[in-house]
Amino acid sequence: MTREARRVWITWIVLLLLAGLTFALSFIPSDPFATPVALGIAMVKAVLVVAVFMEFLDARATPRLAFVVSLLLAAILTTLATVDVLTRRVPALPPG
Amino acid sequence: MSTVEVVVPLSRPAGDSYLEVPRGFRSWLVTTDHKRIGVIFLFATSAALVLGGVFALLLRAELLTPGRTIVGPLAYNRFFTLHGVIMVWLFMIPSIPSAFGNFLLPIMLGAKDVAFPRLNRASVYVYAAGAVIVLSGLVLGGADTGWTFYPPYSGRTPTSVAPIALGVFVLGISTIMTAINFIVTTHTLRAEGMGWMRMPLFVWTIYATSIIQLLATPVLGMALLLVALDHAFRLGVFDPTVGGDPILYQHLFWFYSHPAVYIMILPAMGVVSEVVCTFARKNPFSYTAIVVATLGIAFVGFLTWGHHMFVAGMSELDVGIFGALSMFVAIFSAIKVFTWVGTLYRGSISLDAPLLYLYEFLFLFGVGGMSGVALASPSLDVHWHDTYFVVAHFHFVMVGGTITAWLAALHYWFPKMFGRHYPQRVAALGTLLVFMGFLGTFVPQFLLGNAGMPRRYYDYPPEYQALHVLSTMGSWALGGGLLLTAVYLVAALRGGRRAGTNPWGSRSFEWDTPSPPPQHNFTEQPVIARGPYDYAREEG
Amino acid sequence: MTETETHLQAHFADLAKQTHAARFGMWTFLGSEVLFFGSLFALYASYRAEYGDAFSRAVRHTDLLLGSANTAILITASFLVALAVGELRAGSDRRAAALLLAGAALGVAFMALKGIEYAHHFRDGIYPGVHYRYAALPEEGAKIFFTLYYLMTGLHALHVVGGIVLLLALAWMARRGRFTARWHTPAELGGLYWHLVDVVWIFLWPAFYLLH
Amino acid sequence: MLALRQAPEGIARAEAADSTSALAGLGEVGDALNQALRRILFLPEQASTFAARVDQLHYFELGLMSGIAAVLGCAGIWFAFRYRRRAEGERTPRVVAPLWLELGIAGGLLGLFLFWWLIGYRQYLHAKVAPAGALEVYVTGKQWMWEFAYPRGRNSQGVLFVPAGRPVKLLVTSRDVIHSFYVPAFRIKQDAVPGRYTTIWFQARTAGAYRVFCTELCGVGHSRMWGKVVALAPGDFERWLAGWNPDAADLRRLGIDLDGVLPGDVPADEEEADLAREGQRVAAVRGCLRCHTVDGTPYIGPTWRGLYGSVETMTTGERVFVDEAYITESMMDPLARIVAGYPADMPSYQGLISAPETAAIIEYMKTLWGPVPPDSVAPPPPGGVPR
Repeated sequence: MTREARRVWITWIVLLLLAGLTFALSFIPSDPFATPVALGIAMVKAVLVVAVFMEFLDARATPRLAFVVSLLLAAILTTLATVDVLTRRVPALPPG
Repeated sequence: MSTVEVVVPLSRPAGDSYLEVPRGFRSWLVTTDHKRIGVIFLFATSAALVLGGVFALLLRAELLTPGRTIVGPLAYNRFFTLHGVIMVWLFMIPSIPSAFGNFLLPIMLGAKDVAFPRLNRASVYVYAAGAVIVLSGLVLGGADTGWTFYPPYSGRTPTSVAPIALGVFVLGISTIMTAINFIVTTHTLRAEGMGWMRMPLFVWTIYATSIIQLLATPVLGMALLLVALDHAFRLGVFDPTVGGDPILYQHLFWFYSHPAVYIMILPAMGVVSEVVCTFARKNPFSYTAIVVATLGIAFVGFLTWGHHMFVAGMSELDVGIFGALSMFVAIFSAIKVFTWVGTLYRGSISLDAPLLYLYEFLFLFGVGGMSGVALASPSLDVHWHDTYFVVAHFHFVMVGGTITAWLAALHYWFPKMFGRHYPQRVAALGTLLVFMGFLGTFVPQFLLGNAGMPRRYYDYPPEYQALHVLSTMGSWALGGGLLLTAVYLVAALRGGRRAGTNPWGSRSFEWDTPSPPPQHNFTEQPVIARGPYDYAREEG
Repeated sequence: MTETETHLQAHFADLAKQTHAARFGMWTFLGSEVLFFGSLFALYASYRAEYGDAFSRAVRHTDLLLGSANTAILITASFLVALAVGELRAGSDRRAAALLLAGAALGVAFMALKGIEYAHHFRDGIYPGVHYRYAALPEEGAKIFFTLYYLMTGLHALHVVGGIVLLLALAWMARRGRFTARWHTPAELGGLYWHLVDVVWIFLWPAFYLLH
Repeated sequence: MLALRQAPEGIARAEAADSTSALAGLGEVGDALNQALRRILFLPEQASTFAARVDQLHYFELGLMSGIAAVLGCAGIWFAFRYRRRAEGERTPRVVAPLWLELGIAGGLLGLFLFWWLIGYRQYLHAKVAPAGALEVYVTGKQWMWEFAYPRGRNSQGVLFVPAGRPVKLLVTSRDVIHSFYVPAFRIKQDAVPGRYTTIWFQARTAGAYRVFCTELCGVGHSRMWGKVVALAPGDFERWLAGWNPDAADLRRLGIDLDGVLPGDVPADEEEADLAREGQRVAAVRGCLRCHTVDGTPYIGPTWRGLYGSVETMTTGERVFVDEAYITESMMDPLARIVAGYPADMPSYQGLISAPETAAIIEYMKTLWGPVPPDSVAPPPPGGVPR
């Protein structure tokens, strides 16, 4: 069992635990923090897969830059489209 | 006009250039040589330009008189849709990157070929497949939704929207392949001694264009896939009867389409940088300014798509954000124009055809860019949006900018690609005809836009007719100019004077190999010891 | 011929540069995939902002058990492929081939569960777009939710099918001994693609099964 | 999010005070200059309070940019002459731009552009946020015509009657695809998005008639989807609201030239007009009009008004363009494709109608263009007004 293999095994177990945690948390009724928590855990799992399974950390700088820039642009598209939907002024309701 | 004729004996018999070795038509079909792929793309995109131009002339002919002139409203809507689709995706996007980028990038970098030659060959096949699908849509009658495919109309019209949308999706795949190839080539295959700040400016612009192509095209692919699904199976994500919001489609479409206009103009800027340095025999006024502006356009270009939607019903806050961001991206183009004019200062200028096209580019792209800044101020856009002012703006930037630079590139690298010279005098006449034709066609459209003539109108009130007639006559002159250019260039392919290794006396690296270059670009592996633009006197 | 000559392409100086170029090309391709799915996530976020409560009601009508099982399956499949690449580096081709096959098998399991889930939805009358016939959730927010559900999970499923084919090909190449300790780039790139498919599902799972 | 939603109102309200335009400040000279520039640039008349202000920004940007372009152009041409190549292989000095020059140009231009954005954005907010107490009118775009609905139940087609000198707020929506309500003389435009209300307001300065265009591609009839805005003196407008239906003569007495604004119906030239009349006669003789009405009211068969060029959904769900081919096929083999919702009992006219008569009928159907009388006042968009 080399050092890399051990790292992969540990990551696998952590990922399954996190999935179980999210699964359990989803049963709390009407929890205001449900969305940020679930997304936070999903983010952690994604970072784990990218960092360990995809060996993102020891890849060279330029491939990492390309991937991060694409994530950034996807975030910009999502944010500005959602801001547009949220800040549309609702016109006054028709009189009578 | 003095013609530059550096008498250089032919460095080697013309027998073993990439055009002759390996022989046979079949070798062209399966070639992975980046130079041949560049030439294939050059002829394919030129054919697309001719086809798109035919539709343009039909449109202008129809608008000679209000009401019906040659075709009915449905056919007219189909003509401008096909004119848009063919020109944008079959010509403008691939023209300079895939044709000249493929040919010159490895040579300028001192590499034998691009990073993934087989992927490069695949991009030719995928481009051909996409073109066939789009043309099958043409044969089935073509769509009548405009090249923007706005739902819900694109979902409701029975015209063949799905084939054209899928065809463009496949063309997008070909663009992503080329983009990946060029990015990796620029990073990993630079010759020994070529740091990032010693690369020719054309390589910088192709690199920046590839970044935009890589990151913007997928979003277009998704938008058109949704349009095709909506049209074929009524699977409406943007269909208001199902609760969808058509404005979200516009967000996806313009998230691609604004960076797409920078895909079209950045390579043209690269060509202009090369041409101005060679024909003024001078180092660029500021190499770093052009590089910073190129990367600035590539990244800030992704933030400004909302200025296409000021009146579409977007929230006022977003209009403010996008308006301000659009102003940032404008200064990068302005800096470049100033730097090019600065490069001419204290140069040694020889007015050959490429430089004439360059002057045209500076004037037309200048006016186009400035009308763009005016369009980006929100209150003026409320009046101008979707009128002929916008049509004139983007034709000034696309035709006046990219096609003029494409013609300059064609003339500048013609000796290197085909080993022949084009006729100087006829070329100068060609530039004049193209310039006059262009102004005659599109200046009246600025005025039509001010007068409130909406875009994509088959029929119009009689007061606008005078300007339309002027514009149509201008389009004939522009068509004539391009035809003349095509004729003498094709003739020069065989009949032109043989060109030496460096007919323009340029210091850029692609002029160190014989023309046309051998199959593996260089007789011996080049080591870069100087910058690409050092024309300076020893004492500086 | 030594190890490198067989795999070194003419225009690269050495194998290290060629491998770096291949990985760099793959990561840029993954960047374009991120934006391809990203545009759909942008649509999901915008529609969730517009039809907040309709979406949260609709999430209760998706099959949480099948979704969660699929999450575990894909995480494990991703883990197996990561192990396989490790094995190739250690030089044991046979074990790597077995792991790749196991990964592909889990992919098939994922598709099976996905098929069952779709069948349940079709039985209830949940179809995408205008064909939506689900009496329990008549409002438009639900129509958009399920249209996005089919689009996003469908596109992801297509990518899983592609991944299965890729893993089978890599397993076959590993079994035939085509890979060595120094040169196994195709397996690495296949692994990167497969892990990205897993990452996309990691975000699809909460979006369609948990966030109510 | 509420704060973000109300922010535009705040900005617009504070800014509405100084609505006097800069040029007007110069009095006579300013006005003459304004009219001269407007005529040179082919701009339509400035019929709304908003128009004059937008044009000023237009002249300001145009003037400054032409100045910069002229300087650059002359420099370029002067360099071409002054530094023309005198000898072959001539070497040139290495000149590199000082950093302060590059940053100066960039900073200066950025400041100028952002200044224009500031003016432009404030004017945009001014146009989007209606002052309180504005008259609200519902504008509904429908494939190839405009309908207007007023608060006290009055509605009208194709012509928007408004009081001059009072702010009018438009709530714009669409019943099918995206249209765009554009009045060049008022310099305002607003897309009509199906399923939503979007708003814009204007204030006509004087009584008059102004043209309305649709500026978002909406199908075959997009280039004929015209309308008119008639601004009446407040007194006349009240009379109109009470039910007065002025015809062109009445309006001309009020100094409003209704017909001069836009050309009449499809300018069919002489030869096509005869063919249409012949088509009408053949349709009557052959008994087509027994099942198909021409005024838009549904009957046994689909009505012919507005049918040509529209998209119909067949019983099989297939969508078809009603063009020459479909009409001919429906005459010769009517049972091939039936419009959804209609009985399949049309007799075939194969052999009974000659080709010229078929062409005449089609020509007649083409003239049945234009507004379909509404079955009701402009209903709120599908799905009701969003929350």
